[in-house]
Amino acid sequence: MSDAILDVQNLVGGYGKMTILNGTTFSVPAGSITTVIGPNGAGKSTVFKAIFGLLKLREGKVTFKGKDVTGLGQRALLTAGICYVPQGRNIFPELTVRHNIELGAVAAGRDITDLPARIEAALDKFPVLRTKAKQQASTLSGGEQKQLEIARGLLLNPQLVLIDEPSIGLSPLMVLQTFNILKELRDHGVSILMIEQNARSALEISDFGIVLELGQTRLMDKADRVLNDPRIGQLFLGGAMTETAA
Amino acid sequence: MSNLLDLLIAGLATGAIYAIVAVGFTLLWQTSQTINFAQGEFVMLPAFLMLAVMHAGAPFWLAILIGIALSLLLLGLGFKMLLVDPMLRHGVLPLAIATMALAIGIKEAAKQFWSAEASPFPSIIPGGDITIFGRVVALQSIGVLVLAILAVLGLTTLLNRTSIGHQMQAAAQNPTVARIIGVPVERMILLTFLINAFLVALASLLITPIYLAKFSNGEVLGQAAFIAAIVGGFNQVRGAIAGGLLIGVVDNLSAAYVSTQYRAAVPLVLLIAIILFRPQGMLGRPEERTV
Amino acid sequence: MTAVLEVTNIRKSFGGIAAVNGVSFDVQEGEILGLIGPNGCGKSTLFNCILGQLSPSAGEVKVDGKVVTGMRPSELNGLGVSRTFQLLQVFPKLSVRENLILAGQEHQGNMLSRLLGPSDAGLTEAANQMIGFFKLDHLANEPAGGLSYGQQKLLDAAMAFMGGPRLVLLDEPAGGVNLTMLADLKDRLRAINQEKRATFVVIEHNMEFVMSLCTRVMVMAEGKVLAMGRPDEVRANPAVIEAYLGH
Amino acid sequence: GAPIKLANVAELSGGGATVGTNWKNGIDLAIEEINSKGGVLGRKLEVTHADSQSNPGVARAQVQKALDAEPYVLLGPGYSGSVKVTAPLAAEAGIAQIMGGEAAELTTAGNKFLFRTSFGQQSSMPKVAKYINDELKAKSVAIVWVNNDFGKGGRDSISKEFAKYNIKVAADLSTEAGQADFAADVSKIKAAAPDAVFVYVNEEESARILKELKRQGVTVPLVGETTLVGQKVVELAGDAANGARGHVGLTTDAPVELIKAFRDKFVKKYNYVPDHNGLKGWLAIYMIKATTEKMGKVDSKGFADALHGFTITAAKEPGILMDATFDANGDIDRQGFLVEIVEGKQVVKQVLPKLGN
Amino acid sequence: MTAAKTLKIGLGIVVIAALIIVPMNFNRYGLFILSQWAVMTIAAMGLNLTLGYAGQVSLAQGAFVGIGAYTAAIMTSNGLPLIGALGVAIVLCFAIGWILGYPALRVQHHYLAFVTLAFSTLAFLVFRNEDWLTKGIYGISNIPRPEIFGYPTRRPLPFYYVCLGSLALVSLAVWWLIRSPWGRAFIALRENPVRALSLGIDTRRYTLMAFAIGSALGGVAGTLYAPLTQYVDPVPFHLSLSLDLLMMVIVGGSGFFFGPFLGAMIAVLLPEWLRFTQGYYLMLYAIAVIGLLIYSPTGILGILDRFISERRTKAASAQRAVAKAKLEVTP
Ligand SMILES: Nc1ncnc2c1ncn2[C@@H]1O[C@H](COP(=O)(O)OP(=O)(O)OP(=O)(O)O)[C@@H](O)[C@H]1O
Ligand SMILES: Nc1ncnc2c1ncn2[C@@H]1O[C@H](COP(=O)(O)OP(=O)(O)OP(=O)(O)O)[C@@H](O)[C@H]1O
Ligand SMILES: [Mg+2]
Ligand SMILES: [Mg+2]
Repeated sequence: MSDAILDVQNLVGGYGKMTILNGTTFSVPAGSITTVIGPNGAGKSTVFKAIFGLLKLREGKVTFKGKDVTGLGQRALLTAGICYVPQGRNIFPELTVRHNIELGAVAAGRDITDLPARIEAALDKFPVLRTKAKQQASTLSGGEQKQLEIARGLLLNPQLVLIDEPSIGLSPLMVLQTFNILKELRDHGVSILMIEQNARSALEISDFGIVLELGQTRLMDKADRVLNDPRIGQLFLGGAMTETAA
Repeated sequence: MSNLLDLLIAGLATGAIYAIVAVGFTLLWQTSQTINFAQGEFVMLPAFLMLAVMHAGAPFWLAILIGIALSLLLLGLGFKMLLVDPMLRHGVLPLAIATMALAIGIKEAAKQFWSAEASPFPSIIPGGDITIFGRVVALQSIGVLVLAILAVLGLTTLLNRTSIGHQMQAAAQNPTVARIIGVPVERMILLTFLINAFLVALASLLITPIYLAKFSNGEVLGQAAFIAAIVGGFNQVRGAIAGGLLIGVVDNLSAAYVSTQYRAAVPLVLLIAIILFRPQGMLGRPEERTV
Repeated sequence: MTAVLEVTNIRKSFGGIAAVNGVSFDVQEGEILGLIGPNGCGKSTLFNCILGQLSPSAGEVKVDGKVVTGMRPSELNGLGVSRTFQLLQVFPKLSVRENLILAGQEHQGNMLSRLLGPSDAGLTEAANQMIGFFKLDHLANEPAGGLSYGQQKLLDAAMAFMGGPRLVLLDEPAGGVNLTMLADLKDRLRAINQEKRATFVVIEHNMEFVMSLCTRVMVMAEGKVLAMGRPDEVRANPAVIEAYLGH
Repeated sequence: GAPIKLANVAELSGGGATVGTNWKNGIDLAIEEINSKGGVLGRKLEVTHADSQSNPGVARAQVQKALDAEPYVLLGPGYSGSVKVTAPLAAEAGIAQIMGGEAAELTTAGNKFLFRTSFGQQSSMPKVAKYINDELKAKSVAIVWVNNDFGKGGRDSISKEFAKYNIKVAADLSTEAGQADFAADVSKIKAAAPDAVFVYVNEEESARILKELKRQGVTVPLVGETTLVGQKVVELAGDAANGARGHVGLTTDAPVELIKAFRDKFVKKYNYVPDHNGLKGWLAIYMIKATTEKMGKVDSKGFADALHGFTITAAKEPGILMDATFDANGDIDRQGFLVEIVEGKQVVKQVLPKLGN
Repeated sequence: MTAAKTLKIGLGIVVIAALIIVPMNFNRYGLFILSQWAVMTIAAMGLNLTLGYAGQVSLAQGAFVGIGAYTAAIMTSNGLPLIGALGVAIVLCFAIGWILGYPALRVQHHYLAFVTLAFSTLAFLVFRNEDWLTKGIYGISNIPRPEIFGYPTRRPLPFYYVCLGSLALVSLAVWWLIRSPWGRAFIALRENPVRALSLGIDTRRYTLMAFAIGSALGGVAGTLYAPLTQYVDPVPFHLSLSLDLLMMVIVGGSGFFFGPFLGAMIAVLLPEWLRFTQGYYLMLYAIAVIGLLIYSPTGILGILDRFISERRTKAASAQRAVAKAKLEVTP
């Protein structure tokens, strides 16, 4: 337990009167990549929202580095070292690409002195953003917008990255590249909690896997064990696909 | 020909007044995606606050300071907490309607607690005229124009060149995401409305000597400014200047050369053409890509 | 076989930069054409030009031999062409079932008969079947805005089939969809393809999905066609590996 | 005895709020004074005020409500349009209506229950036209009027009179209530080069147009009505008002002691100088008082008859301020004045006597 | 479900019966106000169609009421029957509304608000300036009230029934319209026009239809307004009427069938109830409207809607619980 950077205990909550999380419990070992998989509508994104203070919980506790962070504001969580890249499209359409990225650092206020350097580094990781830095963000293609979001999310050098389905809309090459970035972050000691439907590729680079269903943790284990569990494969990894894909 | 020049100058003078009120519309849109139909009343009210303070015996300068402070408190903080907070999430219309009701409320209150009569209001700019190129121009008009230009320059710099400005725009364009990346959305919105409250207090100070303090001033002003903001470009603060001046000038020219009876309509019809031709307004930015 | 869709030399530029730069291809009846390419290479823009959402700077589009360039999307849909979008595009306040009925209703009768006829345009049954297939039963009466990302994506795809289309253009139907569900989706597409002789063009970044579903694959890069061929050919093409697949 | 119930329906909000508020304040002031002196025939007066929002539809509803409560006399409204829509209701109920409208046609329709508190335009405009013709010897005149029922009525009446004198209308300029910018209108006047300008707009707009006329250097005589030469205009326009002249039927600036006293009372209570609508409201109440005392009883049905052809003298009823006679149509006849603004002060140039006595 | 349905129907019958019976011993004022409520409800229903369902902002609904009112005033004071005026008004407003819809194909939101605002101003100026047709600022007085099947409606009560009957007919028609596929297409227009277009929904035609039908209902309201007040002048049809109607739609609950009924009630009746506060009544009215919107930004029916959807999510929650229970026994 002591090596868990994030610990989620018995979360209960949902939208309005509807309960989505039914006592979700898991933990994220420090310095690992942990991937959450599960059917559509299992409550994966909802868990992330709950961790990041965007959903009022009825019960449960979220602990980050041993400290209770349940219900903290986003600014506090960001300064504590957690960042969150949500699912879907999350840009400021009428600002330029560069300004969009810059905004990733506002939570730190004036503490960041090397902002220009960090932005340069981000643009190096995602070169397409550099060529479009002065364009309005709404003109980016779907995949480019996702890259923008990831770059923005990493600007604060977080200790824990919550990232919700980064691969949606990214080309295979970009998925590889993004996963490489995540691996690199892990190698520098950053912990990553990721949701992926592109589960095979994700689990391959992960240390741990979590299976979530109906708002509950069905399984938490080493990533390769999850990947090779025949029942999990049948139920959640599209068992049939493996044959045709080969 | 000389006649035309007179009309142009007069039109610019009136246009400057519209412009300074219109700035508020564009500011609120760009930084909170709200429309305040009580903007005209917001400009009407601070003058009454200042008059009330003067009535209580304070000197003019003190009345101005207290007026601005009250305006920040009522039209900035109060407005934000009471109306904007509960309604912002629900889109433009509920708040727009609430501000229509607010406009009625402010107007009636001014009438009830002050009077239905117009009252003269002292000017911080000397009341005289100056002659430029042989034309007589009221100093007050020049003051209004200068303030309008300064406000637009200042706000444009703030919004486009500073981090605070970007945060304000981010909070408006996508509040949830703004929150996620740590923008203090609440504070940004408050700042927006405080700036607006400060602006209307200044505008009130400059316009009221020309318009006289009267409870109904807001109607004409608010409507003209709303139109000016749209024609200029709703999503760009600088559009307010262009729109305001254009309306002022077109209004005068059409009254002189087309019809006084249809004076109110001629500019509108002309401007519809502009809007249909350039749906984003003269200086506005096209709205985002949709697919 | 006849070409359902013929695209000739389509160009589209934004402020001088060509997003689509002279793309030509055709799709035969009953084909499932995959469309892949790096981010920002112009796939979605190409779709939008074909479907009248954007007007192309140059080029021509034919559906069933008829020139449709410049037609509005609704007219094209009337000709049996339907689509999905890359970003979620459902009607958030309508229920799942209402979304589906809406998607099919313009293909029932005419304006007047729709006004005077039954409220559901006779589509409740068809909508329920679609709901059953996509496993959205428990959500049928929920507003679509409250669905999870993957569920909305499925609904979006389901909507494209409600009108009984001849030609369907799907922009990343698999993004965010659970793998098990995805296998079902693939079967469904195949079934519709074979039973209804419907033709597909599918943009997708999920290679397993594309390679196992499509009969032909077209690769775009920087607004142009880079390669076109059978899935295995394309997959082995070094230029494609370089630009798109990586190693 | 039980209080006498009156009902007032007036423009307390909307475009006519200034008109209606003055009227209401005048009424309240008069009633307060009368009641403090024991009321009418020993009974107190009591009034209910209803707001027509300056909208004829609302006025109709409120008058209906007022009539349902069977008042002694109905007061208001001030806008001629609202009077037109409500007068048939009062007539049907047989209740006298004392109103503020000035449109000529109100009293020509044969309504036996409608009474004015001021000159209708049909009696004031001939005097102005005569002055322009006889004294100013103008051959062409520019007319500036506010485009509502008040302004349009005045413009129509005076145009008719000008036609009689063969005076040419050099420019016919409609303006909007609340208009702030008169540059275009004044430049049109300049272009038309008339011998005189007739200005028929509300006080605030009068002040603004006077300033603009001065700025653009128009020097021909400016003639108007109460709304051009009132104290309010002088206060707002400053020296731009100098030289403006006009016919004043009813003004708080009239050189009459009783009127000055009224004005002082009003200012003391409400803190501002009333316009003629304040006077009208006041007079309406004293008309009721005088008529009722003449009848010797509170008789709603007989009221209209008693007021027709009745002359109220200031000697007997000081509240009426100046002698006034009401004819069979409900029109009022009274002394009038021609005044000019000289160095910020109204100077009476001519006293226009009552028509019939 | 069926219990709820019978309750609803029962409630409906009670309300309708009350609307017919209770006013029988109202005085003229009460009847006038109620008639006004019915007329404004019709106009607001039109706007609710355009704005609430189809999502097209219009600040011109008051102008259409004006066009209807003037049509009725001019025709009936020239001896033509009101029913004829009604027909002319509907056709006229439908056609003008259709044309006014064209800008909506190019611009949206505040730009559309501006275009319709301009139209509203223009209409007012035409009413005021074209003396030969409208008698200008003096207005048209002594507008007769109609005979219905040879039965005169000059008295307030019969005319109230005319207004109420018209409201009933209009309600039925609108109810049919919005539950037809057209209604769904209107909502699609509001929620996501881009997607709607790709589903074959001719957004152009539906936009124009939404404007035209909404405007025609404004015209219907106008043809009743003229004989109700028996006097028509330009002032009531100023922009402020359009704004009032907008307020009714939003306050009642935009996009809800019964929204306009409640909104018109608030806008017409509430100020009347508050009149006892004299000079403060409009202020209090404004505060009440603001308070209501603060409490429920989606309007009065938004409160009800919240309640209903809460019950619905409870049901959905139960379904989930069942699924979960299954899951726990199967593994
Ligand atoms: N805003 C919302 N309002 C109401 N219900 C919601 C909302 N968002 C999600 N839900 C419901 O909560 C459940 C879980 O949603 P969530 O987004 O967490 O799923 P998920 O596991 O992330 O699925 P996916 O893989 O499709 O993204 C779904 O059944 C969905 O219907
Ligand atoms: N409205 C616009 N203004 C300017 N540039 C645009 C606009 N729309 C698209 N672009 C540019 O055109 C290019 C092609 O975009 P498109 O969306 O077609 O890419 P895509 O192939 O679909 O990419 P992805 O796989 O990421 O979805 C991108 O570089 C994008 O930035
Ligand atoms: Mg999700
Ligand atoms: Mg794309």
